[in-house]
Amino acid sequence: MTDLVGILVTTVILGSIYGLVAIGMTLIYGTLRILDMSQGSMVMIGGFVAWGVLVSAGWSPVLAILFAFAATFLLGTATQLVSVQPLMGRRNSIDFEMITFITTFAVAMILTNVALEVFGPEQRNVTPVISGSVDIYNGVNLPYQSIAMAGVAILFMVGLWAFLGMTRWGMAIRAVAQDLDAARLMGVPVSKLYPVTMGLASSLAGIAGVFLGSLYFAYPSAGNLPLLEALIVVVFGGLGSLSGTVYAAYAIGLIQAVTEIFIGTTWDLPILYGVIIVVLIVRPQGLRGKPSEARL
Amino acid sequence: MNEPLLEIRSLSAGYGSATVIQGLDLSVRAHESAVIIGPNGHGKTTLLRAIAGLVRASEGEVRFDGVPINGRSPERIAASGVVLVPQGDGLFPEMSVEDNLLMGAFVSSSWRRRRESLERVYSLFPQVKERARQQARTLSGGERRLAALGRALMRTSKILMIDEPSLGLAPIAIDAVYGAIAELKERETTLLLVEENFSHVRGVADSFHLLEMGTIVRTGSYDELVKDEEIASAYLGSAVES
Amino acid sequence: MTERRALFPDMSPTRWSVAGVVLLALCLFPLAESNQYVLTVFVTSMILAVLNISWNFVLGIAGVWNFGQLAIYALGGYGAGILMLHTSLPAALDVIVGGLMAAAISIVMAVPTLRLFGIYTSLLTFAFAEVVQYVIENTSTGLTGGTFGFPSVRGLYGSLSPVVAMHAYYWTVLGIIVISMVGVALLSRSRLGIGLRAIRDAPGFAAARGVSPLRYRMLAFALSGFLAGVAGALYLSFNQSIAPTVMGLTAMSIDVTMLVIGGLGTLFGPIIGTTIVAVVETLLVSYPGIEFTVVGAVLLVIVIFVPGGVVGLASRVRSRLPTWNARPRPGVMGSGSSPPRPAAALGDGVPALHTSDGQER
Amino acid sequence: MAIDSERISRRGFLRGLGAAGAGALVAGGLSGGLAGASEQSRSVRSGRVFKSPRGTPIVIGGGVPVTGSFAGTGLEMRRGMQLAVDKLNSEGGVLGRPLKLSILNTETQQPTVMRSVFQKFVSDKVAAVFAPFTTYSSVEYPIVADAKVPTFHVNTYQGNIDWVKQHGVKNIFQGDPSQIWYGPGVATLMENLISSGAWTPIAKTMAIITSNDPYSLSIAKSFEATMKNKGWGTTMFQEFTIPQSDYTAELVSIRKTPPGVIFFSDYTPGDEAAFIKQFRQAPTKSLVYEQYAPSVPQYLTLAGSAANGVLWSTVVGVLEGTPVSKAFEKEFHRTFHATPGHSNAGDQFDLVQIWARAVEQAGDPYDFTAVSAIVKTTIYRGVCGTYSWPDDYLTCYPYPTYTKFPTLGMPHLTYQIQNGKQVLISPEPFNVGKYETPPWLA
Repeated sequence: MTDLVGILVTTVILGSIYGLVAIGMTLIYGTLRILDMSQGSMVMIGGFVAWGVLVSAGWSPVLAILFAFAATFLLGTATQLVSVQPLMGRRNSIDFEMITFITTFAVAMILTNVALEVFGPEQRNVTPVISGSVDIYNGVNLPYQSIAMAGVAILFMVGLWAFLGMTRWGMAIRAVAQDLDAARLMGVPVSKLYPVTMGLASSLAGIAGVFLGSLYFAYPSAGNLPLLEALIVVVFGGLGSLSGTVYAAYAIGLIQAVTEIFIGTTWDLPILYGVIIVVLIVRPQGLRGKPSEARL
Repeated sequence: MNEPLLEIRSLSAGYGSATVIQGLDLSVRAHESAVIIGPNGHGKTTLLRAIAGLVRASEGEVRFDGVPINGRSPERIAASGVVLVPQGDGLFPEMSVEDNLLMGAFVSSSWRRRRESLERVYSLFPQVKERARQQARTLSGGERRLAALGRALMRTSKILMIDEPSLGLAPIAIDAVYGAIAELKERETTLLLVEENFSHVRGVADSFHLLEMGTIVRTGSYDELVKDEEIASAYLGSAVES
Repeated sequence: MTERRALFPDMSPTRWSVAGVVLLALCLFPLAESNQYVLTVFVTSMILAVLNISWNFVLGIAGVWNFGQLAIYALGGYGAGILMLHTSLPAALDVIVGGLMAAAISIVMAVPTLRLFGIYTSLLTFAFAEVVQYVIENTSTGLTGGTFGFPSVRGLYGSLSPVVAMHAYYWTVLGIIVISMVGVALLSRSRLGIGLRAIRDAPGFAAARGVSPLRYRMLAFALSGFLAGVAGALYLSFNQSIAPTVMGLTAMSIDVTMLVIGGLGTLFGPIIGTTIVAVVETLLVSYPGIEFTVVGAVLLVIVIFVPGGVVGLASRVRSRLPTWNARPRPGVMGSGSSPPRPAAALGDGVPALHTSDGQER
Repeated sequence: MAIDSERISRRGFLRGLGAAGAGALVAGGLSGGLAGASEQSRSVRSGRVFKSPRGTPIVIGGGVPVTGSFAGTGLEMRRGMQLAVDKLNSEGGVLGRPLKLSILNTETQQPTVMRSVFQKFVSDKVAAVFAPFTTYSSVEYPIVADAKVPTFHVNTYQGNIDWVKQHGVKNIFQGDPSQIWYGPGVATLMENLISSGAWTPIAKTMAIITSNDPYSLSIAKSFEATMKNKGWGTTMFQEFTIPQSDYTAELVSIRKTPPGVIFFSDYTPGDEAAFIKQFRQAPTKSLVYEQYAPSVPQYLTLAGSAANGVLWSTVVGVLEGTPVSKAFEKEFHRTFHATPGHSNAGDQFDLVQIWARAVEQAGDPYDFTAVSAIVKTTIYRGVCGTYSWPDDYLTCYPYPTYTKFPTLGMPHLTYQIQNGKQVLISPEPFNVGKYETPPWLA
């Protein structure tokens, strides 16, 4: 029973973190057909912003989230303009995905190492947005921070869902993802929409970074692990499928929780990669993805 | 008033190094209903896509409403009142029919009036209204075509271009589609249609342009064109006999 | 001579003589240079060049976005190392067997990639590499040394004095580079090379012509895996050890940068790219931490502005006049502008990155 | 900006520029505060007058991880070396010549990187190599062994010193005891606690949680082996990859079968702080020992009151309250606006000075054989206690596990966190406090 509660709690927490980081990646892949390797760096930047706002300036967590949102939104937009926009002319090339994979990766390299120059390598402690914890069941302990994080993650996922489903620009993003030419015929200005989409997705990662920062600390390579985990989630969920990403996030959380409790934490990443290999072989399009097509 | 709404002069366009349209001239007056016919693969679709900005012209000029528009992005051309219903409808497959229609009103001037436009389209195409909540990919071919037409009507257009309205549809669906087109013509919408033969368009067209090998080879009314034996035998479909 | 021309279509007699002089200079270099650090940098970079030649073959020529090559490289090193430590076979044989083991694992990796394309291939192979790294790090049998790194081995030239061994490694690796370049040139002119490019550029057409993707791709992975494994075994030999850190994101980012800067899918790209990045890294060695920022920036600029890498740039400048008109103007958005198809010949500098799917109506 | 005049903090760098502009090259030096205004090429400290160093600089090489997962520790090392260099320069340099520190990045100590770094130091003809972390396979050692350049590391690994002994090398020094001493050290501590009646374990069992890097793993394994020999059992041996902040899984297992002692080995303060915080939510009656990370100042900030009662130890650490260590900590804080950690800043600070003394005695920094021979016979009391190299392994040995003489061994320091403070509880006579029963055991 303790095991079961432990698994459940771990699943919800891990799943929510993964969801928040991965959903931005899915949004970008669905819309622009690029696997944005700079998303991990956005998590890292979110962490440093949180450190600056909460620790250095001593301001409130709400401001930390707002600043992280703004900073990573701008940075994501800039990343698109620098590393993707100049390549859009090659969009029909089958290697477009690969080229942008490499350019966004280059951006990640630059961001990580600039952060190293600016902030230095040491881990910085980010004050938890909320402190304290609650004992749920027989020693299964849950910090309020984790509850808040899961709550905010779910809030943002629902918010994104509403935005994409109900607003003019949200619908435009989906339209572009499903049929670029048709969307342009509707008058959707893709040259503006793309940077904004990438900014939006990056800001989700940035907000995740605020919360992760207080768990994992802020340091230059803090984005590597979230990036790898997000990659696993988006592949598992099917590239470009938002609902798939959310299911996959919790499924991966569950697999990880079970692995940690019954096999050992060293093995959770290799086992996840193993799962991914199997998924890619058996069902290449992932949990909910459509073969060869990216649709939000 | 004497200047045509759409005027194309010695237009060349294609994909990469392959030129599909070469030195093409065409003009369409306001409230005119013009039809381009011609065999498959000779550049009809490319022409519409070039006008809409989806294909970049390598030479020549496209003037719309007196302004050169070639070189502009498709979204700017779309915002200036050029509406294209592309081949294969171009519906957003994972969106509901209603969301598809709403996307038709994306341009900000139309977005404000989206509710009225929606009502108008629904009254025009009751079948589309029945399917409003369904995902576009679940529709039948005829319903899809009507939805695409409906989506085109969500926006104030100065010219409505439709690429092969009858392509791949069952006869009964073709009738429905052309019924709708006839109604648009009634309302003095400027139309530019592309069809492979005369069979369905005879009743709705003011002028015909025959496109072969990437250029317009003949222009005239239906009667003028069918006088030519060669044209008649090549482009008169079975519908004429019946 | 005619035979050679067919192999290296770009090479004029002048170019051949330049290449000959460069090669000769490279051969004689260690005799003139006594600084062991400089020689270490050379040998280390040349081993990376061997790896990059092997990777370029599968990535640029076969067009399979394989991101697992570093794992194959590491496995070659570990395989050879285990043999050196636990058997008394001659070291040269260990290197070859290490290569063969890597080839075998590479073939295993090739099979699932057949059903996938594009980004999925890279994710699968990347996941594979991660699993390999974790297994090496966490294996409890003591065979790999875990995160401590592999126990020290004597290597190929363990019995020689350090200075002599350095020369021996230098010439060995240089020889392997020359052999593998000629091999790649031969292969890409062969049925295999043509078939691979056909599968890459026009899979449907290739299948219709009876080119079996399975056989061709497995062969490509086997050959490239063998070379990568040999490179790994050379790494192990030269450094007398190997550690799991030869794999992973950081190592991969440097190698990808080398390939892209040089020019993916070109014959000389891996060599030129490896040289450029190695020189940049060596120059920046006294400014630790900055090297990755610079490498990242160079990578970004090259991918965006010099799509064919340095080799592509060179050949484009040379052939600018005749082909200029055929090229659509770059940089404009619009699905209409389809990029040019790659020329079939290897070494002519037209990069694989330009491949078009040609799906226009 | 050349790396040898490197200041980690931006403020330090700017101040360095300002001081250079004023014509007094004293920034960051121990005398900086007092002599900042001096226009003469002299520095004044504690009433003593030092000549400013002249002539061509003596260059020493510092190979530290600037990037990668050890970069934080690498920063401590760099700062320790830099502080020593600044101190020596402000005191007149070495043999009257200025000392220069040249830093190279060892990343994650990959064989090829380490070999390149060592080759570069050798071909740059540095006077000494300070490479705190090296490979575990010793593949780069032959390079400095052949060149005979005095080399100092704190890799804390028996395999490395075995290599030195086997090859009869005279110039590669390990500035602390090997990891094998951790197990006996901690085991001895536990025995003392039990025999003195201060602690009665609820069971003769241990639960071990360790990160899977060599550093943590080797310590965890040596602890487990020593304890097994003494008849203890293992309820759990869990490895993980850093960073890990959620220990639900491990704690579920611990709470199922509460062990006598929990041994946690990792080097990131965050991980260990997170663990103790989560453990303290519903503690078992187990003694908690955490490895290394509590030595990093951040740990206390992160863990807060949850850390009270935690034991930890280090085979090399800055002693508490000695005059040299106080001065070191003060100067470190003044220069870098940070508190030094308990190990790597201090040991590098000491090792550079040990080498410099040997050079002064040898009279020539490039008489490597002489310098190394002098280092070998040196007994030096620095901020981390006594450094001595009694045998051919060229390693320091711990007190009290190896030598009974506190002045001959490097104290294996055990701390307990009491009321939010680090209290050195062992060994005598270095200790400043005594073991107290952790709150959750009371």
